[in-house]
Amino acid sequence: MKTIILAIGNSLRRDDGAAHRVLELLESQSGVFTRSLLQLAPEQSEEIAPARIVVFVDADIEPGPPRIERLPRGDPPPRSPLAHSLRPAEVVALARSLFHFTGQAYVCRVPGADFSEGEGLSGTASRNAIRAAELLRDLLYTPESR
Amino acid sequence: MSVRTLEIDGKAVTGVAGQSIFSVAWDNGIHIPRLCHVGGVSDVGACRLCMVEVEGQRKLVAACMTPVEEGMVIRTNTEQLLAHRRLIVELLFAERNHICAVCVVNGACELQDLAASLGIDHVRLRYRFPTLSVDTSHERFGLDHNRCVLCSRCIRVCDEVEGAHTWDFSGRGVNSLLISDLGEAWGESESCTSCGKCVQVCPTGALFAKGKMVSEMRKDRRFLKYIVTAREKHEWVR
Amino acid sequence: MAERIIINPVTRIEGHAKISIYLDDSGRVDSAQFHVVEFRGFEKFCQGRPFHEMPGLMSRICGICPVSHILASAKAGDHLLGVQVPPAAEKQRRLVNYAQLLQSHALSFFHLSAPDLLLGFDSPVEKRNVFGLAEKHPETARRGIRLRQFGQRIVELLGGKKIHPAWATPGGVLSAVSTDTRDEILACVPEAIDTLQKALSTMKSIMDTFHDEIEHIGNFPSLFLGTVSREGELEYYNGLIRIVDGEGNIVADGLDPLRYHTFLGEASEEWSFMKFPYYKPLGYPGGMYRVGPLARLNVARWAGTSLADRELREFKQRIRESVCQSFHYHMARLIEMLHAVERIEEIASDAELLDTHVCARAGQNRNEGIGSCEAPRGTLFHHYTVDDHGLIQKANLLIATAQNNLAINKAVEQTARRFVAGNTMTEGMLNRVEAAIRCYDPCLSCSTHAIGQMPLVVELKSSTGDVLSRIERG
Amino acid sequence: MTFEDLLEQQAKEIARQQGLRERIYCCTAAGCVSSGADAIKKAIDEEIKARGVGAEVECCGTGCMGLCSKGPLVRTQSDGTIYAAVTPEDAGALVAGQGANLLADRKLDPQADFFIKQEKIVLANSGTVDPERLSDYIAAGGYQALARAVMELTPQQVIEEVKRSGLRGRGGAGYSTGLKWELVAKQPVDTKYVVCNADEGDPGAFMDRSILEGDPHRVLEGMAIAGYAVGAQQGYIYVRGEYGLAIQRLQAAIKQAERERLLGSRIFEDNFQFRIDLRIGAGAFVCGEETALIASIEGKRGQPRQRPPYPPESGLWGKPTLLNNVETFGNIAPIVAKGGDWFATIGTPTSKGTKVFALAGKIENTGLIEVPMGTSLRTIVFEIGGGIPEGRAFKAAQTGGPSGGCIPPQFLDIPVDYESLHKIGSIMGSGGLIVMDDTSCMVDVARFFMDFCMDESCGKCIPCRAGTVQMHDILQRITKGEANENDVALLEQLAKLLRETSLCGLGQTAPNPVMSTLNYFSGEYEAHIRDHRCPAGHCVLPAAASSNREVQA
Repeated sequence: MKTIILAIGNSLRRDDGAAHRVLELLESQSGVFTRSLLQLAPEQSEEIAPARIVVFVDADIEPGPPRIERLPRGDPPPRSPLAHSLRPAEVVALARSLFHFTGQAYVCRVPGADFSEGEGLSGTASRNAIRAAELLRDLLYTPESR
Repeated sequence: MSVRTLEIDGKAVTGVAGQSIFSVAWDNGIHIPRLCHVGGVSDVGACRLCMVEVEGQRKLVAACMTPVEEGMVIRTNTEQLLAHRRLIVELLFAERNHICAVCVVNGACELQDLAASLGIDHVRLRYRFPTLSVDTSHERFGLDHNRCVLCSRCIRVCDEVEGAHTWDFSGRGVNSLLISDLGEAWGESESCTSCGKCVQVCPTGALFAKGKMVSEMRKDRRFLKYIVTAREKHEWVR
Repeated sequence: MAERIIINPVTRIEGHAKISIYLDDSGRVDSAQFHVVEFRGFEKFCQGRPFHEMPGLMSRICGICPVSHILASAKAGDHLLGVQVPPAAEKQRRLVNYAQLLQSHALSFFHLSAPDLLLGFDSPVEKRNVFGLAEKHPETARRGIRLRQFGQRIVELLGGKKIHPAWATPGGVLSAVSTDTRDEILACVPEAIDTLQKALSTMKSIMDTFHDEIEHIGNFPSLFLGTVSREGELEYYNGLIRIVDGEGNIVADGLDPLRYHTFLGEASEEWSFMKFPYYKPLGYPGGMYRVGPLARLNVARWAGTSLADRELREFKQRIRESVCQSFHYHMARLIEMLHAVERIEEIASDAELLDTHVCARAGQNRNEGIGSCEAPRGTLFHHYTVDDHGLIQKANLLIATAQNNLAINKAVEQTARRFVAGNTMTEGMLNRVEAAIRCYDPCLSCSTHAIGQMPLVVELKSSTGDVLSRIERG
Repeated sequence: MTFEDLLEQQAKEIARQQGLRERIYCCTAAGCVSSGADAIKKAIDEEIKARGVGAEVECCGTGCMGLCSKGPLVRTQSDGTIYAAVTPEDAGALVAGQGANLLADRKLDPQADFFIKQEKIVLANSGTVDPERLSDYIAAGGYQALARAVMELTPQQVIEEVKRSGLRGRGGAGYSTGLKWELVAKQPVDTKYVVCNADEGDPGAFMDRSILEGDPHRVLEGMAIAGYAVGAQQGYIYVRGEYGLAIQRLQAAIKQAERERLLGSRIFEDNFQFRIDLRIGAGAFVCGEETALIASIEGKRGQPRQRPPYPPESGLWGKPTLLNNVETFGNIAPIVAKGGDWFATIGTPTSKGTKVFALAGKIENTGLIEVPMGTSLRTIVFEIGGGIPEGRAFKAAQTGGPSGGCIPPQFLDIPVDYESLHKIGSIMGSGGLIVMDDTSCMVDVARFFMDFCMDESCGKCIPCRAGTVQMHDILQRITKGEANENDVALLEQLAKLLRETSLCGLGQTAPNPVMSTLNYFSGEYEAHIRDHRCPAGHCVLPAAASSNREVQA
């Protein structure tokens, strides 16, 4: 019965690394495993397979409040044919069909404002990371009721 | 040696006359943040990170420069002090081009540690992106002005311990720049003995051993104590 | 009235590119362009930095093949120092380079291309992807993932971090390999070989069904450039450049990669920020050449390992008269992976790998350093000019995807000619255009250093710029 | 020289001057020199020569007469009239004693507020003695205070006198001068120093310069008395290199005083000895800070150091050092001569004596004035200063330079003293007083002073070095209409940081102009930020609408 949180993004692209900040803000808790990644690859489908809950935390270029969405079941929509990284829905779909993943999958979006080269988050991303961490606490550290 | 009894963060502690608040706190496991202080050379009180509150005193005092007094009541980590420290570190990050991800001391940098321990997740100030050079003219060492925080540790260790006084500052204010001799390239310096002490005491990756890559360099923080102890007590112990 | 189709793919950290297909007045394809529309920033970023930092910096260029950039960069550093790296260091570098090849090719083959190949180009788009593959061929999909993991694991074991291994440095590498690491690597070899042999046999069994695609997707004469050993074997780390023509004849041989600028030119086009490298003696654009898996198999006489040699012989017989077909990049990747696993086993079994002398010591002895190696997508060159104190004055990176740039353009154009008709776009047509590009598995992150998440946009435009139809994908 | 010699010289010089038909004082301070005073002095001298009246008419250059905006100024001794805007062509009339008739239109009314509302102690000799002649100073009673101190008083008595006077440091901080002297005197160390801070650096301030140029011996005498009182034998004057004339006159004055044994060894035949040397500053504002100034005299980089220890305990070369500014030393001789009690009758209960101000900005009578402490700002600006030109409205008065604040109209009636100014967010400072009218943008004023502090920060401590840069950046963006409310919040946080954590006074007080304008003129900040409008019409801002740029995806 475990929870896996995967943070995705490149911290050399400022707010693209917002997800990593969210992980730092979360207290470690037994049964919750976290991992920071530059991008998602097929092998993550095997990693998440044993989890009951998996959350993908990622920066979002769309403005707005941070939010957590449940990933719908079913096949993910078609995608760019040249990409080398996978999207959360694709990792989950692979995990379901190849590695018997039966848990719940969520995406936590952390909107950013500045994706230029460099380090450090913008104020927007930083605030959103704090809020996102709170949302994740509500989701993960209270009994599943939603 | 007369003893002074005082209170730091609610803890009763003792120090000897002449000892700094910083040092007494450190002896008692209270680690006040600092950047310009390094044990073994004189203090200058330049970074202002170790500012603490002393009850009954109107102004904050720099712990490294203030001797303990009998009955002092000191607080080292109030909200206000933490806010000040955070802003000071933010000022440093915005002042020059610190990109940890490509820095030789990434993971072993005092500035980075400070940011982490103070919970700095972003810089509210505008980055200045100054155009600064790297001096790799020295055979063994390099100086990257982009990462220099102007703490003057190198200047002091070179002057006081090695006795060469190769380093100093030129310019003033935000245009201050660490220079060797009279502004010659480090490799051309006649006074530099290539002892490397400056490199070891540098809190960031500004002074580095050449040939190191990202995250590869680790600085020897204990050598200075070794030298000073050897000098003062004639004991050669690590 | 001429029309234009634009394909606009951007993903997480990979570059931003679009494809324009110009239609003439009669609605037939006139020409095609593969644009890269982001500005290069990385070469500028390096200026003024000490060259010792370059491998670390370069590993940040690309999340896909950081190892290749680290190696080329470290080798350019070796050159600046004027040293030979210790044997153990060279073995480590080779080992990781093979591992990198393995993980990159595994992703390309099993996750990007296999759905087309195993499910068919005309199967419904919502099923013709890695999930459809997982549904229909779960064992293949699982094995593909495990194969990739094997490569990643080696990079992680030696490089420390999966994403940005900064273990190689001018003069060698940072640390020695332990016996535990070696044993772990060796234990994974049999399954990897089995996976690859199964995939090869499947691939061979279905090859004939792609007659149309083989014939019309990127099938045109061009030069092929790759690195070979002195004996003419497949070589990825340290060899000489050989160039063959579309019929397999050697055009140039024994070229020193350190002198790449004497035989390779770099043209530019205003519609793309990506360079257009060409073989100088034949001029631009006549000197178009291809690099990567197919090019390497075309220039090499032997693989140099037993299982791969058997496959290579069979492959060469099969493609005897069709060396130019881009479609065979897929098969070439499988053969290269098999070869890589054999080499990994070979190196890991060599006691010298464990030697603890892993870095040569020297000061800077030159002002210009060039490093090259074979990256998964083709030959990679790093060329640094430094001042007397080792600070980078100029960095020139010649990247595989850029070297295939002309060929990708050509392939897109040719594919479009065959499959595009009328001024609306069909799925099948779009699939083939994409497939033409996918043969080269282009990775734009190091070509362009851009970021963003933009949908794949396909636009059909008239000569006056009117958009006739538009398709967007994720 | 003995005391008797001194009195004899005084009598002789007074008699000589009284024997003249006319003594023409030509202001040769920097302000009048810049409007052509040198040519006038030369024309008068030539006129005297041409008419052959050298025995009965004398012309001498003097220090500042105060009303710089009306210069060049010339005063005739015979009737005490001051003439404004004098030209070389007027030389004939002046030498002939026809000034009252021929230059009647340029005669300044001696009953004007500018003159009668002032009270001159420090500037008493300025404009009435020739600063290049020791005998002029002696004729005015010079060096008699030193003689009294050395011959009649013990050092402790001198200190008591100074303490009783209630004199406070005129450099800006207002620390009790007597207590400071006592602190130095108490140190059980043989070698001590007296240092005069003449590194006047505030923009628009020229009080110290005028004193040094107009009455250099006054400063030397004050320092010598201090040396006697605290037990020092060596003094230094740290004067900024830009003050060429002051340096020249000080050098001449030191030489004259040494020749007459008023400085050097065995002063007034006593065992007291005291030397004074000049040290020329290289133009760093921070060297006005005492520890930086000391470092600079020692030949080091002019950077402040942590206090304590304060200079009275450990100053120059680690020795007890008395450091006062020019105007403070300028008050000493009168105090010792007339007694501390006399001095204490002038001014307010907590701020005794007078204060010299340099009036500048949008004010009719720009120039140098000296008023009793406690004079209201209104009196200074509207009576002595003659009000705002062109009938414009008074908007603010800036005191204390880059360390001070802007005082809005509602405080025009407060008495100008240390406590009152501090209470309303400004400081006395060294005496710069810049008046602003309704065309001055207060945000831009704050930006101007922050620009100054940023340039002058020494760079040693982070809050000042990097903080001034960031504060300046925010202020600049406000004036350009590129800032938002968050920036103002950040500005306030930075101000607090600098005030509470900077190493020296430069950084600690650098936020003052910002804070006082934010306090009293917050509407101007809001107008810039919210409406992209500069109420004073000074800043050029883009229209509010154009800032809503489309963000490209």
